Amino acid sequence: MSLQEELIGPPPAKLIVENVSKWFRTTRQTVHALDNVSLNIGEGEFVCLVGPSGCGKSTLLDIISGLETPDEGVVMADNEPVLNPGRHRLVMFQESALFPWLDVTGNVMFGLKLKPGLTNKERLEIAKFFIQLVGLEKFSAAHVHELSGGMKQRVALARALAPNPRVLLMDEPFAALDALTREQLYSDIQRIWQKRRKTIVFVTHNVREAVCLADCVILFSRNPGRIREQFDIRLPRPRDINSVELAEHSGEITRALKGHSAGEVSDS
Amino acid sequence: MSLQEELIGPPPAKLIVENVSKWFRTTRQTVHALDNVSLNIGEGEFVCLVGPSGCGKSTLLDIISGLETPDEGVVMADNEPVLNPGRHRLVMFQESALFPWLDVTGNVMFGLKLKPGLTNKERLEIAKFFIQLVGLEKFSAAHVHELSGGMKQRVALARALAPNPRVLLMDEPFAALDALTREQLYSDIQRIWQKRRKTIVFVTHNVREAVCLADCVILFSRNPGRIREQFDIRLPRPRDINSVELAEHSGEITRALKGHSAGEVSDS
Amino acid sequence: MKRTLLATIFFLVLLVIWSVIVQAKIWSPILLPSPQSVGEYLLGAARDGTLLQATGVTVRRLVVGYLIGIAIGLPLGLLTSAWKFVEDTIGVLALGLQTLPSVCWIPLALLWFGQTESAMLFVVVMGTVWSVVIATDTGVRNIPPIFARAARTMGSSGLHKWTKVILPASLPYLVSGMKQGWAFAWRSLMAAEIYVTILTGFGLGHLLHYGRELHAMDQVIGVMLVIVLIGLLTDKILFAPIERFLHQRWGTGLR
Amino acid sequence: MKRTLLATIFFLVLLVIWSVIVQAKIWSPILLPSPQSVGEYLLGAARDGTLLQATGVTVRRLVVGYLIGIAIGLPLGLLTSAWKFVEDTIGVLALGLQTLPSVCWIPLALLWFGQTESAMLFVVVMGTVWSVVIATDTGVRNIPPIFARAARTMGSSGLHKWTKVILPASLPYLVSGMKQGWAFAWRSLMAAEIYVTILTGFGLGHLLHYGRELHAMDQVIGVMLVIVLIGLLTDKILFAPIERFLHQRWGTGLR
Amino acid sequence: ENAVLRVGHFPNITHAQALVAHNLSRQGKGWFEERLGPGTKIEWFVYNAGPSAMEAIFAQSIDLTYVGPGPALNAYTKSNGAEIRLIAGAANGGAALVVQPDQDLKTPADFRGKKIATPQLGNTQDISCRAWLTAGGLKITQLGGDAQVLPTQNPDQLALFQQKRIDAVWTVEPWVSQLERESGGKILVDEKDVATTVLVSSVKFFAEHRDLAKKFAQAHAELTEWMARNPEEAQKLVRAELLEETRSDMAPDHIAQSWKRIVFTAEVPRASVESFLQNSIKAGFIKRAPDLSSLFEKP
Ligand SMILES: Nc1ncnc2c1ncn2[C@@H]1O[C@H](COP(=O)(O)OP(=O)(O)OP(=O)(O)O)[C@@H](O)[C@H]1O
Ligand SMILES: Nc1ncnc2c1ncn2[C@@H]1O[C@H](COP(=O)(O)OP(=O)(O)OP(=O)(O)O)[C@@H](O)[C@H]1O
Ligand SMILES: [Mg+2]
Ligand SMILES: [Mg+2]
Repeated sequence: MSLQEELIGPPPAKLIVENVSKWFRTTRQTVHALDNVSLNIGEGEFVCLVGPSGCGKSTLLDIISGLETPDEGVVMADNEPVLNPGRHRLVMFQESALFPWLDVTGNVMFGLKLKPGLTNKERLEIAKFFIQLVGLEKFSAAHVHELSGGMKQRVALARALAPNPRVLLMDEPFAALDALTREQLYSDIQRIWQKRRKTIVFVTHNVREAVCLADCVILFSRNPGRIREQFDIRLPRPRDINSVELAEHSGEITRALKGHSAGEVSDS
Repeated sequence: MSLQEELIGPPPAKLIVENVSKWFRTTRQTVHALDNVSLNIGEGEFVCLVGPSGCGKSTLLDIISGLETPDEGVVMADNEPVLNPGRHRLVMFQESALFPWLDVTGNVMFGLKLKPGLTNKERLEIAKFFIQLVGLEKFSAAHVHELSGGMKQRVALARALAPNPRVLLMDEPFAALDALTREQLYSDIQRIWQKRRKTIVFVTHNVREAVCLADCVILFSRNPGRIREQFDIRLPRPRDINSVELAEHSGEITRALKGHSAGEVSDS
Repeated sequence: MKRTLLATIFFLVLLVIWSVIVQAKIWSPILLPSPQSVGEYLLGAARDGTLLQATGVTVRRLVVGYLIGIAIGLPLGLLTSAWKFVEDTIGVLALGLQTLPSVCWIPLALLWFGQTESAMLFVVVMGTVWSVVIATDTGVRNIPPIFARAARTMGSSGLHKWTKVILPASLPYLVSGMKQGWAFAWRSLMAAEIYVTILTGFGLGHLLHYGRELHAMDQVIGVMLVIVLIGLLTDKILFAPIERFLHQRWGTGLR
Repeated sequence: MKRTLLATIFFLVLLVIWSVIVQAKIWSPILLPSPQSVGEYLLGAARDGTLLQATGVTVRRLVVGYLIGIAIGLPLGLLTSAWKFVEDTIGVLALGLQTLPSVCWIPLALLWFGQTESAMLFVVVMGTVWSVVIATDTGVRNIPPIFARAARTMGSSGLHKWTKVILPASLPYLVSGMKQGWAFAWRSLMAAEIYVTILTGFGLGHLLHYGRELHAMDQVIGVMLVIVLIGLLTDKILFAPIERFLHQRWGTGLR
Repeated sequence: ENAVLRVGHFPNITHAQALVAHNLSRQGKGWFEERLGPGTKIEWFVYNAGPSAMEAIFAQSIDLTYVGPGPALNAYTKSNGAEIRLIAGAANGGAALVVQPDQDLKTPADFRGKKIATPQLGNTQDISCRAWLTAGGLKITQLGGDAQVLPTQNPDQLALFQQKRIDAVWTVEPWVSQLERESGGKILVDEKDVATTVLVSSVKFFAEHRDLAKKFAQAHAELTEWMARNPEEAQKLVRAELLEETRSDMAPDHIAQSWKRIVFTAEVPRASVESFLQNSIKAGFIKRAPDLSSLFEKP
């Protein structure tokens, strides 16, 4: 398999989240993190989750990945219930979660090594490609603690993209990046995703980013975490984040966001 | 001292960064993190640092705080060279850096307990005030690992604000927060800062945020980290992040950012 | 429930294997007594007070010696991790002395303290303190530096930094070091009780030693069981709750 | 340079204090020999080969016993941290048995292996393995869970997860546990050499024991110095580089 | 005069005098206390091996102790006669060579290639064993030779003997009896007149309280005689004291059986110690013959 073929990869998966609820119980309090959340994500669809801090977005990703089990409801991937995490549903965490015992290349190679059907040479080639994509080829042998915050996030991004999973769950992957690097990555990544489509669930606080990337933006509210509203974005791709249409859509969503949660920030 | 008086606090400090250079040397490579950076920050001035990922912003904050020593140049606070970190120059780090052995209140109290001239009751009162400010009063007894990413950042923010230092060095303090919480905090914090002025150096990737808060936005470039351009923002306060004037300024800075670094992301 | 049951079955199976080996008479009953005879010994010794008294004496010495060991070792370990000079002197000493068997300290103990409880404590402390020093030192060195950095910018330094930041941050390491220190203390005390005979108390080490001398293997195995039991109880009462607390606080310990 | 100098001065001062105490004749010279006589013993024993040979024998046993202890203890520790059933059985055994003094294992060793090298190894292994089990278990439990979570979503599970994630993530703990295990191995071996006399090799433990039996305190202290020296060398050669490597990788160990 | 004497001994049947006296002290009928004059107090210390007892003498923790002649001679040699004096004998005999019942071992020559356990390298039985084998024409070195002399702790000998991992044991009571009782060992050599226990004093005590040392030695001799006349009562006291000191019971018939092989005597065992010294030198454990002239002191 050449790098070219590898870029096409396996087909994306269909995800169904059915009536999922989740409570976190500690001795002090019980947090109702998710309340009856249902989602239907088609094959190759790109879904963005947007919502106030602490509304359960990360928790939902954990549940979809299989890392956490919901207290109620189920998650189905390709009509199979999700019971365990696996390499077909890869998570890019909110914290960079890089392995300090590996260098940058080692971190990016980690998931690749678990992917069958590749020679080690191909793996190295793919790793190099993605390290270059995130602009870190000069730091390919650096230790994790020597990287700046944004660099760590880019390594985590490369690590998540490299194994080309069928489902990608990304938790604020661009939060620590400057606008420029971000825009560069939007276009690079859109290009790649057009070639090898996958199902993506993406958490962000940047509504423009959501509109630029997603087929569907889902708005969460908090206490308990619930789906408030859903926006289908039917703009042609590739999209330019600075375009007027995009700004219109994002304005609409921002208004919805503010309308819903107006009282929440001050009262919580 | 009542909470009211405490809100006024000690006078802000003047910061001078003179020809600071910094190299990180490892066995593999040498990174020229900062090259001959000079800054002159007046008492009570609010300065924003903006620049591409890995350009040395966090390193500069470390040097100003006294945590790192520059390889060349000096940093002067109130005409005294900075040799060690101290409670008058408080840093809010890019990672949340909360103490896992303390709960939320304990973390916010940490810096307060090191501040002389307060009774424990006053300290607790101040801590409560800031925990409420960041909207976490329901989680005041929660452990750090039970918080969501944005909640951790808000606790770190409260911890940094509570002791009311003369200089506050903040590294992307709002990166993990949703737009709404963020806007709420902009106005709350601007209100507080108007009462008890302090010198602030603030790193952000959000140019609008920079324009909304700063007296002066400093644009960095990378490889090595250098100051490229400086923008004075003379808009009246309090500023509304959605205002047209603000958008104009931020457009100008964004253009400068893109112009300067156009080739950088792809070539690096 | 199921866990307890499985574990109980496991230990019952061990007991049965033991019985079967004894029944099979591969080894003379003097060398390998039956579970029953060990049980009888334990019952008898418990009834006439020997066991309780010996356990009391030993545990008292152990606790005192261990606490002294920690009271000395912990600060020393902090010092070695903080100052290069202490690291190069006390730290080097600790590294060398921790491998010394307890028996080496006995002549010195006799010389300095005569035949007193202090001599015994000295041996236990010497057997414990160096390993505590090293565990503390290692623990402190493995703290993520961000904690100390954050604390320093908030004005924490000197004693405050050490007690409020470095020490709690290294707690997960320290507890693991303390557990090993506890084992060292036990083993040193057993050696001390065998070699330093004093009249102020007859401990489990003596029981073990004389049981062996007189080929009372039921006594030897009985005392071993008591030692094992005390080890387990200490863990359940002392260390496990601390670890559970830390895991809860840190959010670790889950799989 | 300055560090070495200061440390050298410190140890010279210790030597001088020792000399002064001996000169003052507070204690019988049989119990506290002078540095000179210890030096003479060491020189003599080094020249006639006794010391070298005994050191060789002991170090060989130590290394073999220690490696076996780790080879058994490390996987067991991983198992106890992974499976509740193993935790409730082997884990509980390890907690109890780690406090048992080495002397308890000697009857069993002799019963099973007779007076052979294997008996000696058995004692060393039993003295080491339980503490390694516990150190590994504690280390694994203290890993930040995010590492395992990240690995699992990338498809790592089973053996791969354990060898490529859990093990390296707990390395800072494991190394600290291994250091303590090394001390346990030494102390157990000394006990074994004192209690199990065999003719296949005369080790440092025997030298120590017979030195004490024959009131040759110069020999006892000489051998103690050799043990301390070996402890230091092991640290410098084996553990310190590993720790330095880990600190570099993790970005820890700075103050 | 309120003198306090600090006396050491082992919880071992070969230290029977001390066990008896210690038990009487416990009952408030102290043998030595009565004979050393009113107000005298005896503090008893228990050791489990010679070196510890001798260290206690060196550290001036005790004044007098019952101990084997081997450690006493070692201590004397090491200190060039400056620390201890041998003031009385206590027990002879009790040591024996026990062989496997099913092996035809009769003369030293039969031991070629065999394994013989002794309690400690260079102790009384170890030296006797080496001397006996050498006298019988075998070549014995410290770590090998024609037969293997294996120093093995007393408690471990029984197990190894039962498993037939060793062919013979040269040891002392109560282990000799135990080997006989538990695994049918046969006695081949019985050392009736070799000293097993002696009474030694620290030089400091001897010089400063010669009168007390003298009275103590006398009382010790009287006690020895009393034990010869009342063996049953003595054995009872020994058993009670052993139980007190070790919290482990020793069967009365085991004590009686051991008792038969031991000769309790206050006679200074000069000849035995001297021959032990000669054998030690021959076996290479003592490099230079010390001057024994001041070891034996009659207070
Ligand atoms: N391990 C846990 N224990 C207890 N409570 C938890 C735990 N993890 C999350 N929570 C709680 O669940 C709620 C949702 O958390 P989650 O991390 O999903 O939020 P989020 O939407 O990702 O927020 P953010 O945008 O700040 O990252 C929060 O109130 C948080 O305190
Ligand atoms: N401890 C270190 N060892 C080696 N190199 C380092 C270290 N800390 C920072 N660097 C390097 O210095 C450069 C600047 O890092 P810094 O963290 O200051 O960047 P930054 O401007 O804060 O970036 P970001 O926006 O991504 O946080 C980077 O190239 C980084 O790799
Ligand atoms: Mg989150
Ligand atoms: Mg940074």
